[in-house]
Amino acid sequence: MKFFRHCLILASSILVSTMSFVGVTNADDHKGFKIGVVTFLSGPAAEPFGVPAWNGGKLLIKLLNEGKVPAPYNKKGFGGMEITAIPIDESGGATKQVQEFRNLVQRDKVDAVLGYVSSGDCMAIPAVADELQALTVLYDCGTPRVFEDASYKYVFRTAAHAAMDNIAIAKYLIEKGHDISSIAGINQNYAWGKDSWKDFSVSIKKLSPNSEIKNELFPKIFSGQYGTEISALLNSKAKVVHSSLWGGDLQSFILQAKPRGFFKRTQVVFSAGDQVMPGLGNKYPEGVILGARGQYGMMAPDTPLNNWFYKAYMDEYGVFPAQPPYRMVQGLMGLKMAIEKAMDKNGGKKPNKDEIAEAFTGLEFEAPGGLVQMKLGNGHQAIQPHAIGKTAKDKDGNIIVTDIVRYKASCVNPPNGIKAVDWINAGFPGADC
Amino acid sequence: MSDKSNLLRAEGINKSFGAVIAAKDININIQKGERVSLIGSNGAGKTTFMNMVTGYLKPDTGNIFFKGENITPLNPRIITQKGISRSFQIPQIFEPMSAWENLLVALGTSKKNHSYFRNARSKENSDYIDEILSRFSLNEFAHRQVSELPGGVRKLLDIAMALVRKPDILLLDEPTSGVGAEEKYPLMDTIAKALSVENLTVIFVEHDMDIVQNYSERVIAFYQGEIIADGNCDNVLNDKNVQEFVTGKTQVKAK
Amino acid sequence: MIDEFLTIFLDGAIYASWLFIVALGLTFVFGVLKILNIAHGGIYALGAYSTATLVPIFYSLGMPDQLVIVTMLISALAVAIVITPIMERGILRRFYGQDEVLIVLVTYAIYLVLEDVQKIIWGMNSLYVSEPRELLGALEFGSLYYVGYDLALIGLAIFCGLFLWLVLNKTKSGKIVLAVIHNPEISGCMGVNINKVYLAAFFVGAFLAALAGSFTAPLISVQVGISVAVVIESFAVVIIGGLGSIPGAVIGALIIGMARAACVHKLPEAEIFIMYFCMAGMLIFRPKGLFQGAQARKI
Amino acid sequence: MPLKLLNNVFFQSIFLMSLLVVVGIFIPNWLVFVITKAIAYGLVGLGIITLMRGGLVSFGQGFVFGIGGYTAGLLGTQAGLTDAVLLLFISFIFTGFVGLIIAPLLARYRDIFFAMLSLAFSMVLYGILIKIDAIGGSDGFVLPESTYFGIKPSKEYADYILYVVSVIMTGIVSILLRYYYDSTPGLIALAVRENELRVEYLGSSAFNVTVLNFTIAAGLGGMGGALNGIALGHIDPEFTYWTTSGEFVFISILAGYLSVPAVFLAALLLELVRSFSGRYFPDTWQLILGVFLILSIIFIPSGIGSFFKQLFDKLKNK
Repeated sequence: MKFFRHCLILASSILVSTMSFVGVTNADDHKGFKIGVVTFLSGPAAEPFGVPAWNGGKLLIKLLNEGKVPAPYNKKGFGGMEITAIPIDESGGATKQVQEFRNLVQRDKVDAVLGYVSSGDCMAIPAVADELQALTVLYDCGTPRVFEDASYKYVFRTAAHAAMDNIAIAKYLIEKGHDISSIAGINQNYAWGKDSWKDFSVSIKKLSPNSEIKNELFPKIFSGQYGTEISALLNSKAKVVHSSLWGGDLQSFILQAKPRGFFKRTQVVFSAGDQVMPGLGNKYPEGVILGARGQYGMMAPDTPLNNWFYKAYMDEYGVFPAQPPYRMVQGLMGLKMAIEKAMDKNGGKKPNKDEIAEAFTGLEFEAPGGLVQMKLGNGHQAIQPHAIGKTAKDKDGNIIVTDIVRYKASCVNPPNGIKAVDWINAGFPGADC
Repeated sequence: MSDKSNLLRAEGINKSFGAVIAAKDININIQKGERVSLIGSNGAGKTTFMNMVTGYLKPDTGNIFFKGENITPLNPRIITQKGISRSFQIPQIFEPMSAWENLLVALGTSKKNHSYFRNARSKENSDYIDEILSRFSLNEFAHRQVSELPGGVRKLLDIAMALVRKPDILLLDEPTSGVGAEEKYPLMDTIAKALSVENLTVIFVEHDMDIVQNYSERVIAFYQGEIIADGNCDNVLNDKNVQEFVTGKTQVKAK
Repeated sequence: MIDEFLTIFLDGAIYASWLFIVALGLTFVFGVLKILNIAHGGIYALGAYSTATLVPIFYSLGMPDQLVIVTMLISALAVAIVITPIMERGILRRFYGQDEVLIVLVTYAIYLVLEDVQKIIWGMNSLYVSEPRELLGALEFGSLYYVGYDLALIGLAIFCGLFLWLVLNKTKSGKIVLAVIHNPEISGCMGVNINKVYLAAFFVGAFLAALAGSFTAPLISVQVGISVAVVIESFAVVIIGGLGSIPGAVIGALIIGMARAACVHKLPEAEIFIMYFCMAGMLIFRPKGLFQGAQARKI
Repeated sequence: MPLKLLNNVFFQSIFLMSLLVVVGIFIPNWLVFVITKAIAYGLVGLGIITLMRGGLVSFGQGFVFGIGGYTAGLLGTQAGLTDAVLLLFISFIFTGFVGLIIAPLLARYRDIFFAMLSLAFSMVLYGILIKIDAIGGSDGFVLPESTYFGIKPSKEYADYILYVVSVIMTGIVSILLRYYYDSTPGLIALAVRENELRVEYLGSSAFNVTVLNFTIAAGLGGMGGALNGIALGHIDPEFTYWTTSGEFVFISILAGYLSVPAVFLAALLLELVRSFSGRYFPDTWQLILGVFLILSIIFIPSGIGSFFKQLFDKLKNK
């Protein structure tokens, strides 16, 4: 009897779960365009990245659906189709994300997935995306390896990878005549931190072979306590300290380092230093060289599209947009352009994923941060122009970014077919500055 | 080592817990087939002696030999495997299981287990356990969960579990304690009957002098960790020291 | 050379002090209630949040600067007062006497709940209260600059440890607690109100967790997710020192703090690994930690 | 005779396996995948239950879960071995072997100490894994697509075939485990849970039984890890993190140690709760999961297995 009991339990539970969620799968009528948006909604990466990015995305989706975005994005929704978005939390590691991704594609039957801040997730998702033949737009993560180590049919990245950030900073330091006779770094102990440091230190060595590398610190991610690291960096007396810390780690590092005179004693460069500015406000140190992983926020170009977006975001949320909302908006705009290009070709029907993928490949579109060109990875990986600046106080005591130098996309990104690290090692052949 | 006729031999055992002396120069020889009872008031050292024989406690000095082999440094499991089993004053049985399963567990790694890595409920094992159960008149309780069983039955089961492996020596720690007066004799009769099948050496701790008289041939009396008398039943129970320190002043009639 | 040694020592001591305050509450609660409280990290975060909320209010009232320490103590106390009845009386009490591992799982569930409670109350934005850190000024050692507040943490840690130790060993109520630690059943029979002792002990543990969060708040950006690292680091401390032992927590925190500082200065590659390395070494050579005696077997 | 057949574990499992295989054809793809994942987690839970029978709970099964996952993953990427059945089997054996090596270190400890030491072991492994860049460090790596006896299934059927393989292999494992539970060491384990010293006084070794249980639990955990890695196509050090281990403990406590199928049901339940709370409450899914954990511990303290047992006993009495 025990046996039938177990059968019954198992069978009924499967039946119940199937039936109760069958509504989810059948409710899908395919009139509009449904996307899954994956970004950090909990954990330490939520406040600096996930939430502002999704704020930007939410705002743009709302305005797109209302048809209130300036040209060339003035068509309602995606080519007239209303956009619905399902937000998913990115925290919990790559393995959990693969599962969430499958749920989005197989259960919610989304038309495309837009997401991923973490490099680990960006490395894990594309393989599954191609396996499930699901259109996927990576909007933020930094690792260059996604399209350097493999190629995918349905996966696109609408933002430049991290090599650009560090190459540009190295160039900036030299152009501005900073003393780079010795450098040190503090970067998180995972792919992002390690790649960033490697790109930066090798670029410096290429541009100024005599500079000496002092400390190379790799604290673990989300450790939050940097007293010891700060002592070690101060002890080393390096002229330039490089860091790709972000979010809470970067905020904590700044808060702990500032009272110890760290920013006065050494030239600090933050490769992704802007996204904590809205939070820290005037607690942000002066004289720091920083990048925003693109021409974003305080370093955004003076174009009508950017001015419109900057104001719309400011009006909605009361703070200025830093890189995360720019990047998600960039992803959404790229997707919109690809869909509408595909619709022009197929006569205005809702395009299928193959048509969108074809239209996306090699696409060029104008985003608030400048012209985005899907040039690398055989048309799947974007390059974009970059800007580096330095913080200062204005006459009211507010922190601003000055001394901005803008770099062409082709000046700080490798050409198609060359791995970023090889390009740096070779001394930037074919850079068009 | 030496004399093989001594099944169990304790030599110069001393043991103290802080200021309390639990064993003081204990020397005991026990022959095969003897029925020995240990008497003494609470704290006299009977249970300590039992715990040392079974390896739970280690003597401070002195050695214990079993079949000529020094077993002092061994742990309870090895000593049990060598052939010394024990029961407990408070029955140590596995509450959520049935009496039958308790005995199956007791079979454990012994040579009596016919199917170690196969289903333990094999025919051979079942037959053997049924036999043990009937020997202790426990058949009617076989498949009841032991936590529901009455005290006397639990006592019997505890002893049966110790017997399953067919040990050479069985140590019974107060087999009749916690059992009503009218049940004591039937219980002891059952135990005696069950044990009589094997040619077992039995050592038991007991407070009831009538039972000591009726069921043992040899008595060892403990007082404050020392042996104050050792010999045949009548002699020991009539010993003046024993009467003063152990049994109280009352004269015990000879059998 | 001397400079570097001094730096390592100071950095290690500061980090160890922080670790110790967190681990002290954890180990004390385990000692008395036999609960390894994973939600300890969540209480730590609540302490940090409550300080980040109350201290700006304190400044807006225009109170004298030195009193900010009192505000920080009050905010830690407030967290302990709110959380203790909910956690100990409301949830954990149902599980006393049950399997210890089951209770660990319950505290894990509470930890998950607390993570989102922080989000619901304070939202996603980070909070900053760096002002108290400027209170004690800065000190210069050779070429190095230390903030007085950081060094004062060492004093706070010593005070907490010593205070708890003295209360336990020199006062009547402390001795009652020790009796309960030793044997709850017998203490209960002798008229000790076990439930009261448990409540008090949990309160002390929660207060210490909140206090650690409270005094860490000026150092960090207070935001969602600060608790997860705390759980595992304080866990490592009590594993090394031995569960339930106060001297063990001291040694455990010092070992990890110093080893970590030495690594950052001399062997940065090993830093991420050193905590686990200490833990593994301790497990292999002394699996119950430095200060854990043998467990008596039951019969 | 037919009744006797119905009570035969072997027959029961065959029936249950075929039922699941058939059901798998009719349910949507995502549910097939969720069940496969639940089976992976259930296997680890089964290992913990084996330990629980002996009175121990491991809070560090992420250790063996990770070893199993990385074994399958590394064999796939480094040695080009992609046969799912073989990978599951090798992971089972290899992780069991690792378990056998560390079991003597752990088997001396009980209760919370055992739980915490096993947790510490898993954290040490976590520390090592995030450090080794050659195998992806903290990012982990992607596994090659699986084959089955030399055949690579087409993409539409890959999920279902893995599901069938995992159902069958789990069925076999469950049958073997049932036999183990009914063997002498399996029974002694239950006795160890009650009264370890008495077991020693009966001449059996609680230590040996614990080592055996731990080894089996390790093998099962390794197989679960391998299945999880193969199903997801990706593994990372998160497999060994303490929060992952916490989920395994939860599954086994939710299931109770009385019934094997209850473990898989509990795993499925957890998967569904987690997945749907993540889907509909992306901001507060941890809160929902936490409350779900607390409530289920309060209301079904001895597990689903006992819960259903009571329910059916009541029905029978009516």
